[in-house]
Amino acid sequence: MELQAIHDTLKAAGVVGLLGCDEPRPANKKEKDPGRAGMPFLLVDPAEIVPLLTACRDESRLQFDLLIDLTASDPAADGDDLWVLIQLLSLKYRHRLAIKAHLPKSALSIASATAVYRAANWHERECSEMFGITFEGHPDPRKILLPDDWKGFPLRKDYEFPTEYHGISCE
Amino acid sequence: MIQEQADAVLGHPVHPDSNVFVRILEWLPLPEIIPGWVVTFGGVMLGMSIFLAVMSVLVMFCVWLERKVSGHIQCRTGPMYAGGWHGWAQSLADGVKLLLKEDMIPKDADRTLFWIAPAIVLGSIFGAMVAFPLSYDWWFGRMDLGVFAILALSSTTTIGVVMAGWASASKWSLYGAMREAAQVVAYEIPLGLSLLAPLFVLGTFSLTEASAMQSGWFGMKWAIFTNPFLLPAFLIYVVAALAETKRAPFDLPEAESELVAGFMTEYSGIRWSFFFFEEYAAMLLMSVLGAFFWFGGFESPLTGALRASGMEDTSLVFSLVCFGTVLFKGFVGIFLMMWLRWTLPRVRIDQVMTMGYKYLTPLALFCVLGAASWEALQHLIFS
Amino acid sequence: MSILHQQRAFYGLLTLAILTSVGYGLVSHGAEGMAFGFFSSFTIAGSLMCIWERSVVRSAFSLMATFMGVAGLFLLLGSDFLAMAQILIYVGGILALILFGVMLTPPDLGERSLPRIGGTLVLVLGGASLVWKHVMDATESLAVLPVEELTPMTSQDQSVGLAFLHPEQYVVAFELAAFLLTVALVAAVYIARRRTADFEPEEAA
Amino acid sequence: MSNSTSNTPEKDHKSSYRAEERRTLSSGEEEFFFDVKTSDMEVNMGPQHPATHGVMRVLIRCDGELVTGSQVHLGYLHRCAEKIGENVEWLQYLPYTDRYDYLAAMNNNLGYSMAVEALMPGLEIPRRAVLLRTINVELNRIASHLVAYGTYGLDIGAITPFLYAFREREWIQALFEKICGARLTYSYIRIGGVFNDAPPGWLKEVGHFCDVFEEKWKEYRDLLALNHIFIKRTAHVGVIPKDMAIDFGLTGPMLRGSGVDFDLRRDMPYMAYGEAYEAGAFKVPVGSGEKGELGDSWDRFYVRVEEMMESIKLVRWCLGVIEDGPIIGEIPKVIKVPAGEAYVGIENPRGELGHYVHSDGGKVAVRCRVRGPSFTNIAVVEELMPGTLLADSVAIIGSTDIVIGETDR
Repeated sequence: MELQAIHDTLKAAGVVGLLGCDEPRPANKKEKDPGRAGMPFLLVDPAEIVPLLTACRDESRLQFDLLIDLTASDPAADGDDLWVLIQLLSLKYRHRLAIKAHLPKSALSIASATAVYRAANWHERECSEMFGITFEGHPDPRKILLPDDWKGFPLRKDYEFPTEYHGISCE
Repeated sequence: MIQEQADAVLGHPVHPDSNVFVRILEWLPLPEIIPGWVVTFGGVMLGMSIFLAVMSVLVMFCVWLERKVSGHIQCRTGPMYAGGWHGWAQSLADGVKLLLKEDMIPKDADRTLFWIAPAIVLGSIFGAMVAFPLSYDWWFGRMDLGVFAILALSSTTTIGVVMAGWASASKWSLYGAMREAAQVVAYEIPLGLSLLAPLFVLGTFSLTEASAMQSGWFGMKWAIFTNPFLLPAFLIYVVAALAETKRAPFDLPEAESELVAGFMTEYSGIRWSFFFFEEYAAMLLMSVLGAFFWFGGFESPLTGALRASGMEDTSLVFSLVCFGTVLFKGFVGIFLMMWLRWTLPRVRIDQVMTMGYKYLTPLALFCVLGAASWEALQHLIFS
Repeated sequence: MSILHQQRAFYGLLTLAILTSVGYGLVSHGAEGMAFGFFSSFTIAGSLMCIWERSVVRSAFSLMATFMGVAGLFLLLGSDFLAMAQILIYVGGILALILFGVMLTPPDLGERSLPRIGGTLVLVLGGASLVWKHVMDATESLAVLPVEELTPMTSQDQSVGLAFLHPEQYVVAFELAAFLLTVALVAAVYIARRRTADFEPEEAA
Repeated sequence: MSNSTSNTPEKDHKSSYRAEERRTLSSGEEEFFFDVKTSDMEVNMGPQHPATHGVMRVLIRCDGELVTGSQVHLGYLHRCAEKIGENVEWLQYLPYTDRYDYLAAMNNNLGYSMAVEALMPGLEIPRRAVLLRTINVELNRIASHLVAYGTYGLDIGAITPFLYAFREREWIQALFEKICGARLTYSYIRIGGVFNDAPPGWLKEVGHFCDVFEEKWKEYRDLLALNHIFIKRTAHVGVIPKDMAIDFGLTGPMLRGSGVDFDLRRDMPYMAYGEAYEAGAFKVPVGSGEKGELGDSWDRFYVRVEEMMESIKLVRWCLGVIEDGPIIGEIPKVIKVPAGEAYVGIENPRGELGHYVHSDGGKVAVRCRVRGPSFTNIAVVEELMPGTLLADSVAIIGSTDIVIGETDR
């Protein structure tokens, strides 16, 4: 199923929090738009992420059984934008869904998806330590790849590389 | 009774009243002034060193053989360079390397026990090997109760292994030690019971007598051919012996993928090699024991032919042939054990326990009963 | 006096006692005396260590010295069968089981505060004098009947077996013991068996 | 130890462990049992341990041999691949992709190249390049599964199959060396195609390899996968039911071992796979619970063993249709990727390898996310371990076939 159709199906099922589709578009020289290549994303409201994922999983015409990936992206150091990205996959209908939710850097908090997909557990732990996002209701909010005492969030664009770690210089 | 019977079969007493030490001392031109106890003490020491040397060479050969066998099974060549011909000196070179390596003791280890454990392991297994006769004429320690002594002394290695595992202050070592204790205690029963079957047939604990009882049919009157219950008993013996010697598929105490190296995780250098010495010595022990009680011991068509040509049992050539025969049979057993090791995966601890207690022990009892009944039946029919 | 020093003093005294008895045996009765001194003092030293050691596991290990020493004494008396039975049953079986049970208990060092310096000295000195007295007694008895003149017990397996099966010797006791052990074994299995009916299988939950 | 000698039938030993746990936990009813309760022991398996296949640490809580709990600790091999992706040029990042799943570097190259190509709408990949990519990726899948086969044998205690498997892997590496000069980290598949054409006679040798391997494969299957002890050790161990596998987001052989018939190569085809599947070149092996129950370690293992054979058939098919032609599309020396974002997932030997790339039209990526299959697959281990024996926990970790370079990236 294409993204627009998925969007419509969700809308028909009465799911709230849908903010539209982010489709690729060709470059338009008149409006000085460089265009956007790649794949379409579904834009959603981060506050409604859990009911939305539940609907994606349970809706009989969608059946996204697998949460493939959950991560975030920080496009610019000076901006206030941070995007949470979720990839879903349906085993039955063999389609994918890419979800984007915008979070402002000033309030990095989103509900945990672990209750819907247990696969989200480790992905959220990684996302949390790398971007500083708090996942509300996560059962095990420890760091996963980084040491427990690591300072800062390495995958953020405004991350400053440490000059020393436990007295060991890394310059 | 059996002794007389065996003597009658061979035409001479099976226990000539002299051992290798005494022979050597008689042969040496010693002045009369030396007091008797010095001679005895010196004889024992000399004999012990000869014994240790012979057994160490045999064990080193086993190590080399293991590497060659595993190499060829795995489409490799194994050691090829040390010493020239097919890497014959590889074990020697390894030994030198291990001697020169640093001997580390973990900080939290119980130093005394850590130090004693390999000695107990090695001492008990070599103690058990003393019970082996080299031929009808040569032996190191006179044992009427050969099998009994071997079983008793080789069971002491467990204590050494448990000691090593506990003293290392490592949890993996402790696991290895516990597994060893559980496994050996479980398999001593089927091992002893499966040995009982040929003991009933041959009627003796002594290895020399057992061999003498099988000298007939031109050296082919092996126990295994005389009683149908001895074949299953032998199969049980093979399994139990593998478990006793901690060889794959029963190498749980040192299961390298689970417990790193089990009870010898923290050992290094020559002390570590002592455990390997024990393993190969135990393999030799078990194989030769099997050869004595199922496959004729010293007897083979070759000894049959020599005897037919009128050669004395006490002559040097005959003794050498006996020694060679029993070693050959032992090494066939060792090769079998190696073959199994490089083919089979490892079993799990509960499967080991289940097999030992639930299947092998009753089966071994059945074999003992069957073998004894068969003998009694034969006795009733033919006499 | 720290624990380490106590330990050193104890083992030093023990080694001295062993060496003394071995040396005395050697001087008075030659090789046999030496062997006797060695085995007997080893037996006593093992039992002393068993009392002295603060760690339960080390105590258990020291029992091995005792058992082996006793086995050696049997060997010295020309009784191979008893010696081997001693090793097989006590060292290979009972000691292994004791270790198995003891090893998983936590090391409680404070609990075993029995051996203090005074008690220790008494024990060690008493032990040493005991060793001494044993050596004296035994060597005297050996002197009465030297080992060479003992009738060698050939084929003990048969004599032991016959004794067990002979109607006028131990056959009743032997059979009774065997019966008792079988009953005990069956009862143990009955008590320890797992009652699968007591809890439902997982699928039902 | 009393736990080990259970008199329940061996085939449901796992459920009997579970039942026992519940029995000790529910203190309400007084049960009649004589199990001696010993103190629990916490054991560190790893970071340096033969069973963890790299520098991973598993903290195991044990009651004797019985595992009562476990916790996986990662990060010992974390090399910041995603951060590096934001700092090097598009093509410069390609060698870093070799390093995450170092046993299947070709597949990683392909995943990254395809993700970047998804951002370049006009780019067309020549057919010869597509087929060369497919051949190499499938050969690398065989090589990777051979390692999985060998090391799993090693975990279970069989050492010899490991050396046999590595002998065949060596041959594949020699083939790769001939085509790209590297034996482990290839960087062979580039954005837009492949960088080097097959040398003369190479395709023929690949065909020869297929012939030989087909014979050997039968031997290997009989030697390890159908060995009685091996089946006893792995069947009924670490059972992942279908819904659990889906819930944990497992992919690849882990998912198929649980009986879910899903393979990206067939169901969301890329490269030459759609065409090959229609031509009947390969099937998708799925676990069936043949020796134990559905989703146990043996099933997962056997799916990998069967996949090797399917890969051979795929390579054969590609060899049949490959013809001469260009090997790389029209791409400039310094690649400029149009603005946009894309997520592309491909079927790696261990599951779905996903790349999310975000470009703002510049020389470097804004975000380069790698979704490694091992990272997700290992998460299920914590769940499987309680109630098994220590030796089983090794079998379970081995059956997930993880590569630590990929979990930590």
